[in-house]
Amino acid sequence: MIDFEYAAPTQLDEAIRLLAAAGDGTRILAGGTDIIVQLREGLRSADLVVDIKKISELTQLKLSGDKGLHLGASVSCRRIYDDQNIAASYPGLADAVRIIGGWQIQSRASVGGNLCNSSPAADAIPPLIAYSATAHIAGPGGKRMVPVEEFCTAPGHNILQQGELLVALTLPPQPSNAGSAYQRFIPRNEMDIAVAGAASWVQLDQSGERIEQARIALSAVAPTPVFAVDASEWLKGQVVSEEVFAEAGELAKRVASPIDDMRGTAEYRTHLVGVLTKRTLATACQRARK
Amino acid sequence: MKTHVTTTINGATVEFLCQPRQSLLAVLRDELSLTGCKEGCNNGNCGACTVMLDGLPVDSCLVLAVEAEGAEIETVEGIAEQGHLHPLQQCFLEGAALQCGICTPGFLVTAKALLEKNPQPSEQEIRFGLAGNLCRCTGYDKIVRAVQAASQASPES
Amino acid sequence: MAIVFIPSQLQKLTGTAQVEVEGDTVRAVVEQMEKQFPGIQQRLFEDDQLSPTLQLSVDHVMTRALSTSVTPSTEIHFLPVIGGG
Amino acid sequence: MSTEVAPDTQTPATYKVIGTRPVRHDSADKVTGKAVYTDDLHVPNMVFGAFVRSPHAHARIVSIDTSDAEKMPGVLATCTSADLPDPWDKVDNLGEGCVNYAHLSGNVLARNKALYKGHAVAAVAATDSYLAQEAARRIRVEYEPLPATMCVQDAMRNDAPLLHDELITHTLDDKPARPSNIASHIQFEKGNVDEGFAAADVVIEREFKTATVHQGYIEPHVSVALWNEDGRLKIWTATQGSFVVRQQMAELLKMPVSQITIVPCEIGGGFGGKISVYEQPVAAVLSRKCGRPVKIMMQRDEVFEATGPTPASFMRVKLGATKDGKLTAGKAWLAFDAGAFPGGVIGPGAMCVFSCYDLPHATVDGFDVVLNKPKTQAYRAPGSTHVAFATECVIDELAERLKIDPIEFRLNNAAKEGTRRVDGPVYPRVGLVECLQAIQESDHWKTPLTGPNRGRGVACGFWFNCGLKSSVTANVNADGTVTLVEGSTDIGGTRTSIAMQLAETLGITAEDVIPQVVDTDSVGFTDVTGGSRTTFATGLAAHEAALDIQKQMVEQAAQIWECSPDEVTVADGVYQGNGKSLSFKALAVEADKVGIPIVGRGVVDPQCSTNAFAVNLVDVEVDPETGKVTILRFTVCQDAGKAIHPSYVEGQMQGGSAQGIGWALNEEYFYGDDGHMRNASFLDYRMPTCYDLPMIDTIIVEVANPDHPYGVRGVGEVPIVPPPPAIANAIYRATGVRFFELPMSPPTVWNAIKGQTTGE
Repeated sequence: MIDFEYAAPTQLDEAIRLLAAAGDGTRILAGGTDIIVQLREGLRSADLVVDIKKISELTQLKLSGDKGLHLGASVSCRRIYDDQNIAASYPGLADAVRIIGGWQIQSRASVGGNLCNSSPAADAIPPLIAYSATAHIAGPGGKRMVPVEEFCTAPGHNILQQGELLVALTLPPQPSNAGSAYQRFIPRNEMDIAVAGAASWVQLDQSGERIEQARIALSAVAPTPVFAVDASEWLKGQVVSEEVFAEAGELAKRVASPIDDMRGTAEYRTHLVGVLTKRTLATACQRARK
Repeated sequence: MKTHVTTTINGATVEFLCQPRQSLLAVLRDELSLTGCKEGCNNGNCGACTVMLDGLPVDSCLVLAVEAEGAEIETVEGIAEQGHLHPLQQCFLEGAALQCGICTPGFLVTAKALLEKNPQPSEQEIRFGLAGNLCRCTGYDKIVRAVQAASQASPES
Repeated sequence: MAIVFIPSQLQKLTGTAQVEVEGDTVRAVVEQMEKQFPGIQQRLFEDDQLSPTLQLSVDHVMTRALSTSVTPSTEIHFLPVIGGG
Repeated sequence: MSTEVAPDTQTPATYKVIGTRPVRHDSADKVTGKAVYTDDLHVPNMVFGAFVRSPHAHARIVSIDTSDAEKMPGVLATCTSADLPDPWDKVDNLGEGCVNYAHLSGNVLARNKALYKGHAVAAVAATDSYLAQEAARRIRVEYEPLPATMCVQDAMRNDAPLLHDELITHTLDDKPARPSNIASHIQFEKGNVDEGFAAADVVIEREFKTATVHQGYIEPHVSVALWNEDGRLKIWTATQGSFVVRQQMAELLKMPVSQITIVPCEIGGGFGGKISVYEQPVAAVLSRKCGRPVKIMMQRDEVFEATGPTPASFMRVKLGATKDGKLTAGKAWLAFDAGAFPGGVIGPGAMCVFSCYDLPHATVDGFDVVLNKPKTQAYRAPGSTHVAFATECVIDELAERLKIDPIEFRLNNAAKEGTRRVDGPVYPRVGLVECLQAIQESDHWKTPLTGPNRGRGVACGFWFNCGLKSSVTANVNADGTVTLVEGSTDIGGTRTSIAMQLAETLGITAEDVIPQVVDTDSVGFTDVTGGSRTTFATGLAAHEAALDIQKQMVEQAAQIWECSPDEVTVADGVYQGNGKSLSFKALAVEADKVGIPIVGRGVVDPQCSTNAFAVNLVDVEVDPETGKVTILRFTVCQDAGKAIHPSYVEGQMQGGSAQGIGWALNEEYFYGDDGHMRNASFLDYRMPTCYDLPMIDTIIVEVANPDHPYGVRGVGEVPIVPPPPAIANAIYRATGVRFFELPMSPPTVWNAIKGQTTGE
């Protein structure tokens, strides 16, 4: 590993200045659980590493009834699920951050980092998409907001331009009759990369028997995490039942275009999309009724 | 070019110079002679290098040493106090919860953090909490039992 | 004298699976076998010693020592060497 | 309670130390981070080495240009195979299997051809490890890629690319005329197999495949070498056997053993994988060339790609039985992958395939096959896990077909004292029957398993265990304690289990023994910590040393008490004579004042297998939608002969079981079409975590080994053997599908379940 320079700005402006001034050898360090491995293994290189954990805007974690969840880009997984109100309000997100690596990884890894690393198999991205989360980006040209489902563009690539930085993610406030869940399939029970993952978010009607809104997102089955739009649309107005969940799973499979690799065959991954969609819908509906 | 870092390790202020590319693990072991944390995989998958960083267990191979500026670090060397083993250490000994011993420091650091957060964990909570630490010798049975024994021995219970 | 269990791959030399052979030690037994079944010794030995890929089972003892003494009831087997983890 | 000692087999409780559970002597070091492992060493003026490794699975090495690297400031030396003496084509016995030094040298640094991805081609030493890695990248190697062969069946074909142009199959039969990738063919025959199958009412034949797996020790291979100006070489290293490292170094570097000292540091796991040398000779040569101590530590991907995993295999096993449940005949055809050089573990595999059963008629053919993967090595009961998977699955199917309870069927046919093995020898007293009976008596067996998608499986396993050479000396101290000096690397607490045998014999406590593992200059020759031999053989040496001490103590007592040694008696550590009586400790204090120092000596070379059997009972649940298998309950029963320190015996049983479970369910080398391992990390080579396993219940059976004063058998290896077939048999009962391939990973299980429901 070639040595690099290290900077830990405390102001957002300063960080943007640093990022904009440097060349494409600049890497952002949040939890470091991906970037340090990538630098060590020569998958990426760096002249300058900018540590963003000392910028206060990026470490904010705030839950409010009217604004929803504000999640600073460098907030660790651990802080999210340790906050019982947040974990209760956004259980689908809590499901994901509890299983990203072991405890040691969760102490450092951030949801923002998980998004910016833009792995197709990222665990935190499907729940963000399911929750209709927004990415808040700052750069030399000012700030912009992008829906999370439009953030990733290819494995390891995203819409961030030179000098831009993810500042925060916001998740809309959750009505009481909404529920969500994330599940991934891995051969072990921990410490693994998803073979396939699915997040489901639903909002039920007053009776709790009918689905008013639904959003399903998938990981590890396409070049980026994907929003299963047809399955999500179809669920609107459906009565909660195992058959409906299974049918939604079948529809979700249509957006899967996985590859064969050491983690699973395309056929197996596509099949898992159906299973995980069905299972996460069931959990999401159950949670929505509580 | 080396960076000057001031940090607290096991309660004492420590200063060191490091290259930005050096991991906290490398500095603890190579510069500060705190060789209790071990390198098993150097990419965050085995937990042998676990230390406490600002109150949370981390894989020190996935922390840059420069990030330790102003931080509080605890290592396995800091678990026993004034010549007395911590109850967890004692339970590891009495319960034969180690064989080759290379993973033991990492397990102790994580287990101590677990018991401080959750003094009476269930077996599944222990297993989930320790899933980031690999052991190849014991099959984990005696490690889990040692943590259970320590949780029963702790004053909180 | 000893009872030698002939490895199956050498039985075309001996025609049988077991032979009783004169000799007080394993070496003497093998040398005697060679007289009866010419060519057998070179399959078992290398540089006048037991082939390094082989070991002996002499009754219950696993050994490579050709000096091991034998009695008329002794069984000699030629086996591959084994390692352990 | 996780542990029971099966009551019928318990030896009378006449021991004071043996069978107790003292805290191990090195434990305070190991729970405080003070224990010194090799990578913890910082030898003054030390520099760092790094390897250049082949990016190709098979390639001719056209040229190696080290000049750019050598020009870098801070780079001190480079090394290629040209720096190693010309190897001799000499096959040597390392106590634990044999090695051909030409092959070993060629594995340490490739000569002419790189034979697998990751094969070391060159190395460099520099003042820091980052610089060494950068310099390694600047060493330019020109390769001419060659077609690679990656699986046993392909490598055995006549038209397969040859790894070694002159490799002629080693066999006792007529040698073939042409070279091939088949390094050896061994064969056993017992009775008349055709007659045996003719007498059977049911015959089942199945084909099995298992994947390459790694021992997975957490500590990477690491060594520090110091080649001094006086020509002496000192190596600190993580090894299972310091004397065997010395022997390999002497042969590879063509220097006398007396010029080499090996210092065994604490070792972070081995399981058979830390016996062969890898980085040690390279660190030595680099040290010679730069005049400074050189440390080389492998990265985890190097450990996976370039050390010695255990073979993949292809096996066919056929068994026949009569209606009343008696096995009549067995036939096995086994091909194991040796990796890039001959000398895999086919020998013991072939010897173990039917070792649990009394088979009147059988043939076994075993093939050692070279291909473009790293040279395989032992892994805990090497070869036996593979073949047990095959045999125990067929046994289970036979029992089912015959409608006989799987344990009863095994009991009907179990090997016992007097059973002639298929490879020839007859078993002495062994404990398989007792293990099966103990499982039948267990709470686990008596508790029915209920619920959908669940199944229970059983399987047996065997491993020889070996004796081999061990030396100890024991010095009686002025305070009546004893310092025990030994050469056996302690991986799982053997310092203590050996010290306990010395203590028992002398009538002192385990705490009064101070065991020390020392370097090769400080103790007599001792074979590796492997083959489940250490507690047995080095324990035997400690027993001998204790008897030697006792004899000298008697003489000193006689001197002190002014009587003849014949008048001194010893019982329970109390010496009596001439009306006087002193404990061992008190007598040692007195003897120190008047007599010559008391030093005991124990040297042994027991030449016997201690014959270990284990039986597993396992309950699983299979998720029919994903194929994922959860282990619900796991019991391992094993004949320990005598459990010196029961906690350590349980620890071996539990650790071996966990490795067997990993092998069964998820562990495998996943190769791409280019011959590259795709999962060379602990993330993707999926060893079980804490969260993947249940408690592992143990039942220790004690059928005393007649060849040891305390009845010890080895315990370390056999527990890895039965888990794969036990789990396969359990999955069958949960799903109705038989599995013939390891690992039984979720996609494989799902595919099979799907195939069953769709009739594929």
